[in-house]
Amino acid sequence: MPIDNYIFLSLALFCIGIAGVLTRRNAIIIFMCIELMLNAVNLLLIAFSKMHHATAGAVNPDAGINGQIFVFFIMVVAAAEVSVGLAIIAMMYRNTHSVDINFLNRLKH
Amino acid sequence: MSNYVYLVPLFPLIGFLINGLARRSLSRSLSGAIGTVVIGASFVVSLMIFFQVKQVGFEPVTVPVFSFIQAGKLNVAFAFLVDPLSVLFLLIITGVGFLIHLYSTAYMKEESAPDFAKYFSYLNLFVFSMLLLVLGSNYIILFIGWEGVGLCSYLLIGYWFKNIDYGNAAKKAFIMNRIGDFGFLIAIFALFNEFGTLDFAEIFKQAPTVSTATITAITLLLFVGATGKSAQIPLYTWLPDAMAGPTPVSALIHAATMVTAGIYMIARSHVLYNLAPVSQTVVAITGTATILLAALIAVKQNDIKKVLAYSTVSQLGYMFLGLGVGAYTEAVFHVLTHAFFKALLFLCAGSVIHAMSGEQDIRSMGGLKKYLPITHITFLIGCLAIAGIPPFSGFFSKDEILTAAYGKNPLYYVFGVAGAAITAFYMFRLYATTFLGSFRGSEKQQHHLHESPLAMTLPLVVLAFFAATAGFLGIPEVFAKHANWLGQFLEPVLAGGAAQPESIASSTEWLLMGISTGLVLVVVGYALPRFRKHPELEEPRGLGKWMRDKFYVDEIYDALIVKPLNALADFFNQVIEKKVIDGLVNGTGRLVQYSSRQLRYLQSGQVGAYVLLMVIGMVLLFVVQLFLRK
Amino acid sequence: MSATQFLFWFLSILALFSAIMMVVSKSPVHSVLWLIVVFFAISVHYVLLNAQFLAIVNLIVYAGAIMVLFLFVIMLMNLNAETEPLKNKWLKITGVIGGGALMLVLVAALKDADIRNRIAETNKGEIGLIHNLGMALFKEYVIPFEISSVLFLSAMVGTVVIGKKE
Amino acid sequence: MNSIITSAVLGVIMMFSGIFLKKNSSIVLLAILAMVALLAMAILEMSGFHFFPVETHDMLYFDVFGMFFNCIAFAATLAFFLLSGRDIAAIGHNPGEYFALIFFVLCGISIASSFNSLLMLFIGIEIFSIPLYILTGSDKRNLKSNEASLKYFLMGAFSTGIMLLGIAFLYGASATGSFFLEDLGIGKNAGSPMMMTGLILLMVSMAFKVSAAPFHFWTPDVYDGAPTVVTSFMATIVKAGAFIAFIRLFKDAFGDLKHNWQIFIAILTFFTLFIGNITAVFQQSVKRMLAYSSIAQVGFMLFSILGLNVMAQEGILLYIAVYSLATIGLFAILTRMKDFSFQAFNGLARQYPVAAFSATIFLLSLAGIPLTGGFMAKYYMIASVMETGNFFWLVVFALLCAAVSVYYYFKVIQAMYFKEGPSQELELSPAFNVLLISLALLIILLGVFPELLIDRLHIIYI
Amino acid sequence: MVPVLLIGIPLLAGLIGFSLKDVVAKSWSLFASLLVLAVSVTGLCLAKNSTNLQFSIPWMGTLGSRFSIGLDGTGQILCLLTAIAFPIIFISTWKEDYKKARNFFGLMLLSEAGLMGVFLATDALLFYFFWELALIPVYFLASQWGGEKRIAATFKFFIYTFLGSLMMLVGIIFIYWHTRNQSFSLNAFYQAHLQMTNDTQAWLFWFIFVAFAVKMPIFPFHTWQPDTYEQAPTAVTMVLSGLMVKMGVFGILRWLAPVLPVGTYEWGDTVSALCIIGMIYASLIALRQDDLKRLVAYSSIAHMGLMCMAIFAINDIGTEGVMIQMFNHGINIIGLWIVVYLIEKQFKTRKISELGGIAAKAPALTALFIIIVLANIALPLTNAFIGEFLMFSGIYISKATAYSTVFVALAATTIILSAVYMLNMVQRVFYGPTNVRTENAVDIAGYEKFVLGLIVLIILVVGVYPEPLLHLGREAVANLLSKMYIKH
Repeated sequence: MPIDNYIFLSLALFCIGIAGVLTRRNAIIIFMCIELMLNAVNLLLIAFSKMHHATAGAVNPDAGINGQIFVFFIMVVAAAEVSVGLAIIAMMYRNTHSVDINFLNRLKH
Repeated sequence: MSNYVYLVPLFPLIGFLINGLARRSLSRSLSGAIGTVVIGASFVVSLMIFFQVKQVGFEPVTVPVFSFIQAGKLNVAFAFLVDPLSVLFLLIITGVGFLIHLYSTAYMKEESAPDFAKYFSYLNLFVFSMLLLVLGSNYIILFIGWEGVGLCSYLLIGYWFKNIDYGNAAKKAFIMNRIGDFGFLIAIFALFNEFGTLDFAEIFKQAPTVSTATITAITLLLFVGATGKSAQIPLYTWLPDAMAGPTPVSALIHAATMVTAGIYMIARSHVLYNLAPVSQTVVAITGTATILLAALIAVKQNDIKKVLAYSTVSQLGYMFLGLGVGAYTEAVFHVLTHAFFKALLFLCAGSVIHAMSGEQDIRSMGGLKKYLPITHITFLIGCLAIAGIPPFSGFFSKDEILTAAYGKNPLYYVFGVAGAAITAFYMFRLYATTFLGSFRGSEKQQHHLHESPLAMTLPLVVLAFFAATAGFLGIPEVFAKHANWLGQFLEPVLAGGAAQPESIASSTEWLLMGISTGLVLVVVGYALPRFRKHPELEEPRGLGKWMRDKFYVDEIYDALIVKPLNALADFFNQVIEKKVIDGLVNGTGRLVQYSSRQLRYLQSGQVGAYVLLMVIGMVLLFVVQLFLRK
Repeated sequence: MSATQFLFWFLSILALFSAIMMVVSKSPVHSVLWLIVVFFAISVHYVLLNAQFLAIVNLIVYAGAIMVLFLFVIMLMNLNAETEPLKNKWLKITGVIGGGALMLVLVAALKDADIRNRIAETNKGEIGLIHNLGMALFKEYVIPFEISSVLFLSAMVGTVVIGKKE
Repeated sequence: MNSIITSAVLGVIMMFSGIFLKKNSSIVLLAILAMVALLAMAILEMSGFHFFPVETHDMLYFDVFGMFFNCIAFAATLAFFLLSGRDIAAIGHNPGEYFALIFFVLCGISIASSFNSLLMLFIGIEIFSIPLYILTGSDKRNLKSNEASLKYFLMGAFSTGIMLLGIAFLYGASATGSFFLEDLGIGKNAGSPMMMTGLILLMVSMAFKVSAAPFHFWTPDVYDGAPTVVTSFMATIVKAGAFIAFIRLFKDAFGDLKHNWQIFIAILTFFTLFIGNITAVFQQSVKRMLAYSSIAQVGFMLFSILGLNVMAQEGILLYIAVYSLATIGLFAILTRMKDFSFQAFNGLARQYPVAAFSATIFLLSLAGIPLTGGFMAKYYMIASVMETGNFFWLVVFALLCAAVSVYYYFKVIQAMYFKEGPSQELELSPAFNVLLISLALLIILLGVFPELLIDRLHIIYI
Repeated sequence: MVPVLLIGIPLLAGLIGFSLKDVVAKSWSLFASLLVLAVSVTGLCLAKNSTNLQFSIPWMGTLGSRFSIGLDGTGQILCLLTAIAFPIIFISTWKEDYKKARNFFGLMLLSEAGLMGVFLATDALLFYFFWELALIPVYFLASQWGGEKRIAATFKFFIYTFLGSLMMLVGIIFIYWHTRNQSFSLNAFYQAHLQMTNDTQAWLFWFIFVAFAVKMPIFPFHTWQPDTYEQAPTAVTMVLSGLMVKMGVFGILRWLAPVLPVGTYEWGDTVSALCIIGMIYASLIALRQDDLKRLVAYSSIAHMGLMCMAIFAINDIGTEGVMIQMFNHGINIIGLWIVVYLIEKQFKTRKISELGGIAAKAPALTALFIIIVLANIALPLTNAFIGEFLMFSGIYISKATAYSTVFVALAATTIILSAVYMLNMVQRVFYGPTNVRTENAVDIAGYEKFVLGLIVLIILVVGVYPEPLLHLGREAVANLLSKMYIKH
């Protein structure tokens, strides 16, 4: 599969994620959009990993494996982030009974 | 001689220092004595120098005192130049100065002791400055004296500083002089630029090598300086106002000495003027115009000192006319005779004012002849001298100038004679109104009338003597061959510059003299009886009003220069400074504050907006990247 | 069109469609479900690229654990379409334009990329298998692996700090 | 490795301290001792004592620059603990955990100062970001703190996404498919569109972390909302850590491609200076003003990336040291005040001359007045860029902005010295005063003899 | 050792001063300033023995900067001026009661140290440091002890000068990178222009010039000055106008004209034009001022314009004029400020319109003041005449500009204008009848007479026999000019 298919697919997913962040006010949905962005990156990384493997696999059987390892770490970090993020959102909900990010705007200017 | 020439200015300086610093502890008589004696000492030393200079075969000497300014090729020595011209002025200054100091000891009696000492210290400082002026061997020393006399004039005009008008007159004198100095200074810079030195001797030696245009510019600038100091058009208006000072000051500074500084300076620079015919013409025309303008104004003045002041301006005009036509010796001669008769006239006026308890308006005088006999006689001699009636001194000097002027251009002569006639007219108007007829002042004044003390009358007598006889120092060639002592004396300095009387036939000269003398006598004959019987007491009308109001020159200056300048200053102060420049500076500050207020609305507090701005930022960066790749 | 190609296009369209649906769904629960669909599609992509381990992890960790966590929180807060806060229409448009513009410039930036014609190999290559990944992870990548523990530790402490009742 | 492991272990220790130590003061004391130990470890590491000989497989690379930075950061943290330890413990009910989180942050910073692979960069940055999300929200009852935390978290996660996309592109564009810094900027793809895309994306995310405009929007709100002590920490040490990662990344990975990306850094610098300085002018709260000023300071720090020469590296360390010390000192005073408005500072000099004097030195240093360290720091930044001969316009612009910055810094000085205000009760212990004044003197010392700090580095580079 | 003492004594004394009791601070600072004066005079005597006048130790070696200071001809006159000025300032304001006097005097001494440093530094970075060290204490002095609107006024001053000095910093760094061995030393700077194109020098000129122009100040960078002078306490105003403005002239003389000779030639006409505009402009504004302090401030702008202009004449006469005039103007304007201070102290007003007739009540004050005023309008036999005459001559014969005649003609109009506004002021303040405010005026006390008398003495001595002072600068001027004559 040509790599640019993956590139543009990932970009599309990524930008949908960004558009989601921009258009939604629900903190949880925004967070999910960010997760979508991360997944787009993951897909791109794995595609690149296989691309590099296709190029250099003959010389080095492990070529490209680092991309997949990176994805693994992204998932690890994402998991940690989710736990913290949801805790923060929950805390906010506890205080305000809302997950609207615009509900809180004491801090401005 | 080089050993003691410095004593001449030193004595007055010492007098100034003693009187100035110890004025609180000196009694009146002591400070008066100090002030007078130092001038007398100077006079004695000057006389000694004079006799040396007079000897045959004398060469001008430069006496260095110390090195004054040294920077690059500018090397100004504090040095004195002794030659016939400077010595002649030394004698006038110290001689007349001594008499006036003496006169002052009596005239200023009513001042408190410190003020009295202050007065004498100023007077001494003036003499010191004036001596520097004429002794200086280069333009810097000349300029030091030049400014120094201006300062003393300022201080003395404003001597009675509590009167705002007197202060204003002092200020006006100083500033008018400064305007002249502006030209003088630039002339000095130009001289230095052209010759690389400011020494008279050096400059005059090199002068012929410089282009006429340059010399013309320099001489015109020097003349600007001279018009300031010597009260010529257009800078003459300060001199009549300067009469605010004590009368002896008017006699010394504003008649006999300081105002002739301009004549001295031009005579000193005559080598340059000879090379610049255009400048000479300008000088002559200015002089002629001043003669007529000042004389006309004097006709309608009622303040005794004002009349004399305008007459001074007018007489100075004669001297400039002389300078302008190249008759330097004659101009200096007129300086000499004028010093005597004008100092005399002023001192007489002082005596009158003294007797009249400060009254200066001639309309309140009249018939003083019987109360002030000495003053009356001496004043009359002064009038005769200034009117140019033979054989009084004024006749010789004035006629020599007029003759020389005729040689240059008969028009000068015509105007000069007209001026002489007007001079005779107003002087005798003054004389008749003051001394003849009947007394018109108040009872109290009449009761108080008395002849002045000896200290005042003695100088009058001495001056009257010289005013009557000084003319014989420079008898024109037509009277007697080689009788012109002054011309011979000044020959080494002013040689080559002297007018060419030879070009005029002696018969013409006789005729010219006759015309002017006759005209003057006719005028005197008309004026004397007219003003004795009918002194002019009512307000003048028409042209007379214009003349009385000095042709509104002061008002014109005010409207043309002072007011616009003040308006410009106000505009700068109120608009440019506060609004434009400060406004720009503060505006920058305000702009920052304004941007700050606006920019902070970017910080809307909403995550969505923040992310959007970040995305826009990214997009922009990529756009830049795309452009860079292209 | 080979099966791989067909699958690729199908999965891509599915992923994009689900992603869009996730963004536009009114109800948060629907969003979560659409997102799970995206994750599934991506996981299948991983399988296509012969990265089985990550495909499985993606399913278990993302679609399973993480999304369930999301769902759980949403349920807990009782969020639904009605409680969804409304966003200004203009902001929505600008949001879409912003995302689109970014997409546009990125595509523009990448369209000249000289690696576009290179191939990402599908259905073959051993690197994505658990054995190889495991070897790499515990040999060369042991340091980051160990260090991630600090990350988890801090996340744990953080969650406790935030969540603890005072 | 000393710093990374020690800080992680100390973090764990602090985590459990709450169980054994009941009194806040003893926890603070423990934290200070731990910090001293950590600093000692860092210094020993720099002197060549590596206690943990771990094979890193090139994931980490410990050079003098990074180790030196660790020392500075730890020393600054020690000063922070000494001045504000009490206030950290007073944020909420979990003092031990707060300190633990701070140690984890330091662990992340140590990684960020020694990464040699984009993977470690990513992990390092996440390690110091996640605890910060928590610390920002640690004042749980305070809605401002909540809001700050949520904003910070959402935007931080978003920037992580950007960063990862950038890393992915860089990975794709690299010749052999590598995350090692030395492999990124070389090969036939160096400067290719994809690499540049990745580079810009990575740059954006780093700019976000160091709060460079126009990616700074979280900063004022988060700094304002977070508990003041946390702000102090975030604005100084954490920002410095992110900055070190930034400069390390661009120096080691893309140093040879300088000419391709300098213009972007220049653009960022321009906006950062402009927005930071101009917006600070109108702030009514000193705390928020300091937030903007921290953005403005980043503008100057970015010069080091623009210059990227010996002077830049020396200078940035000096800058970080001086800036951190001054800001920590200022925040320490601010923490003790109830009111953060400028008016609250009126007449402070009369009541608390020592604190006011120190604050003045701190502010003068931030404004870059000569004879304070702040001047030398700015000097290094400017000189390093001017050595390159480019971006002269930016230097001039920066100095114009510096003049603007004088305005808002001096507003505080004017309030303290030249205005009268009501008396207020601040708890400033003698020890606190001594610490403040020593910090101030240290800043002056660094202003007069900046080489005391950086000559070591200079010897190594030349 | 002398230069070290010149900086060290006021610096240390200032720092010690902060810890002294308020009552002794005044005497302490007077003592310290007298000590500095003694050292400075010693320095003059040692002028031949140059080893004692140079001092250099390593400092910021990696940056190419050394702590090198030296008392040479260029700085000597100004060091002397500074050393003389401070005791005079302290004595003349002896009776003034300052709140927190120790801080006041401590800061004053610090600013003295900064000034000395500026005049002594032979290293560009060090020069810059001292430049700011002189500024900052003055800012605090003016802001803390000044008049009503002091905060805004002095802050404007601070921002203005700070911005200027930042521009100078850019210039310094730029030159630094163009020196052969990356050094800040004065000599390296003098060589640096060899590695620069003429265009570079031309634009670089302005970066450095702005700092000096703000300090002097040159139109249109001057608006900080009247406000600051008005608001600052008089002692500080004296430091500002007597000494600190000289930093600008000195800076051009030593750090700009010889360093960027081509730039200096290139912009000479432009700067001169600005100076002339400023001179006439300031003189005219001075004409309409009612506040004594503002009047003196504007007159100072006019005088400084001439000095700046004379430097750009680039010849020995003009430059020597500048050297001596820096000293003279310092002395004269301090004298003016003292009188303004005495008037304000006694009559509680600085408004010219509210004064009058003081001469009758305070003849000593009047006499001394009039001499100072005369010096200020450059009457011959006062010190300023020497300086102004040399400067005008220098400008007139300048080969560096094609418009020298026009320049002199225009600039010399200020000779007239200065007489107008100064005499106006004298007349309205001292002459005329007394009014309610001034009728109970008393003459000045002994120590005030002493101070003013001292100033008058300096004025007259220098005016009559300027040779010693001229001699002091002669060699330095030749030296500076030799660096600037590369074009001709």
